[in-house]
Amino acid sequence: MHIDLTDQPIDITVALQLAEDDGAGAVNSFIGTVRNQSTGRRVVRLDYEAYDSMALHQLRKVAEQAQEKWPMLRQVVVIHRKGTLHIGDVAVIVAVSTPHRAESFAACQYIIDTLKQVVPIWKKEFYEDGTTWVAAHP
Amino acid sequence: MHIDLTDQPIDITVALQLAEDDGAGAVNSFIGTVRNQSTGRRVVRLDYEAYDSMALHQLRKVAEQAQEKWPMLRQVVVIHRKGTLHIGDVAVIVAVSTPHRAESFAACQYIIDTLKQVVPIWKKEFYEDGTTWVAAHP
Amino acid sequence: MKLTIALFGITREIVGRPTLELTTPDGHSVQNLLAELRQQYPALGKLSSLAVAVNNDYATDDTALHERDEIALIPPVSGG
Amino acid sequence: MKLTIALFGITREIVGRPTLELTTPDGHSVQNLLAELRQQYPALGKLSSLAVAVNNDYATDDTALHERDEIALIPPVSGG
Repeated sequence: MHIDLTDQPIDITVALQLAEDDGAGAVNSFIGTVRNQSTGRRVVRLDYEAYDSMALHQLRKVAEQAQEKWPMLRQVVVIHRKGTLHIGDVAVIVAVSTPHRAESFAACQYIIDTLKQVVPIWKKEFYEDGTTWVAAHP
Repeated sequence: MHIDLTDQPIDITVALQLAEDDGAGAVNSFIGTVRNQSTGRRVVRLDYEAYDSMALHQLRKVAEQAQEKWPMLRQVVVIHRKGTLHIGDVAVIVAVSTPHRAESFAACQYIIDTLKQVVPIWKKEFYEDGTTWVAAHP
Repeated sequence: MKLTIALFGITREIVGRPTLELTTPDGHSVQNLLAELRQQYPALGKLSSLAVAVNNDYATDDTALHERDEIALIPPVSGG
Repeated sequence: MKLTIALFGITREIVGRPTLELTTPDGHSVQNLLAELRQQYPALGKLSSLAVAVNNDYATDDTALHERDEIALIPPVSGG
């Protein structure tokens, strides 16, 4: 299991190498990048703020839950960026390897979906005409 | 859309770059690699044989079907290797980008699942003590 | 007892600083704490959700707080 | 008419060469072709499946074959 929270650019190639396993024929990965627009507004940049110790603890818990749900999981890699990001920058990568492909999709999706619900990381979007803490208000 | 069938090693980094799109926040990718065992037998190497013109035509059709089913799909990348492969080598990569993540998982899974059913590519496994054309016999 | 509450994201902006110190009775619950903070900072009550973390895990309403706990307010997360 | 049938994978090994030439009546169907080939090469009948491709698409049993068609036998695929 390789879990990281970093203020440096995420190296996708390295992340995927960490997910490889000679006993696993299937690697599924999800990469979240910064889009140029959000709910119709043009995004200039993003700031990601994290509660570091809790974020790492929760990321590890999510990865462990996935390993319990899919015992055939071989490698689990989750790397989340923090700090200032621009359009096209990688915010998060999740990569998992399994012997068979259906489980690689299910486990990867479970991890990113759960991450987005429980990991204490906050995204502030900067538009040409203002800012928003994403999801903060109903 | 970027579709390829190649006897050269697949460059995952390049494939993922082709899938990136400033309007798409989600990139899902599936990488199929050669496992060290198959149905309990130790695999030494694999030969992939393709009916090139039909394989390319069918790969394009599968990608087009995915774009019809998920009109929000931005980029679709499918690269399949042929020739002799060894343990850990990448046999196939499918990568898709979408504005929202659920569709990236669904479209990528649809493409790899359909590819495995319709694209005329055949895998011969070489073990220490014999060979098999995978799936040829009931 | 004295509690130190770490603030992140929009809660840090609402309160105007990264930590908040409160003096409360021993064994004060998460529910009590949230009620007090919402009274003191009404903007906290307008968030989509507001959780409390104790020692890096989500606490429930009836979790009792202690002086040495690492306590944080968790506004709606938006990672990924 | 003369048909040239491309062979791949296990069908190439069963027949022992990469293409097969057959003389058949005009408008011969895929079903007729498969029946003939299975009679000539019984090992083809033992495969999990055996499809025919005409001009790079899967044909159905009643597809009529023509001399200029690009025809191929498609044993069970195993790509990916």
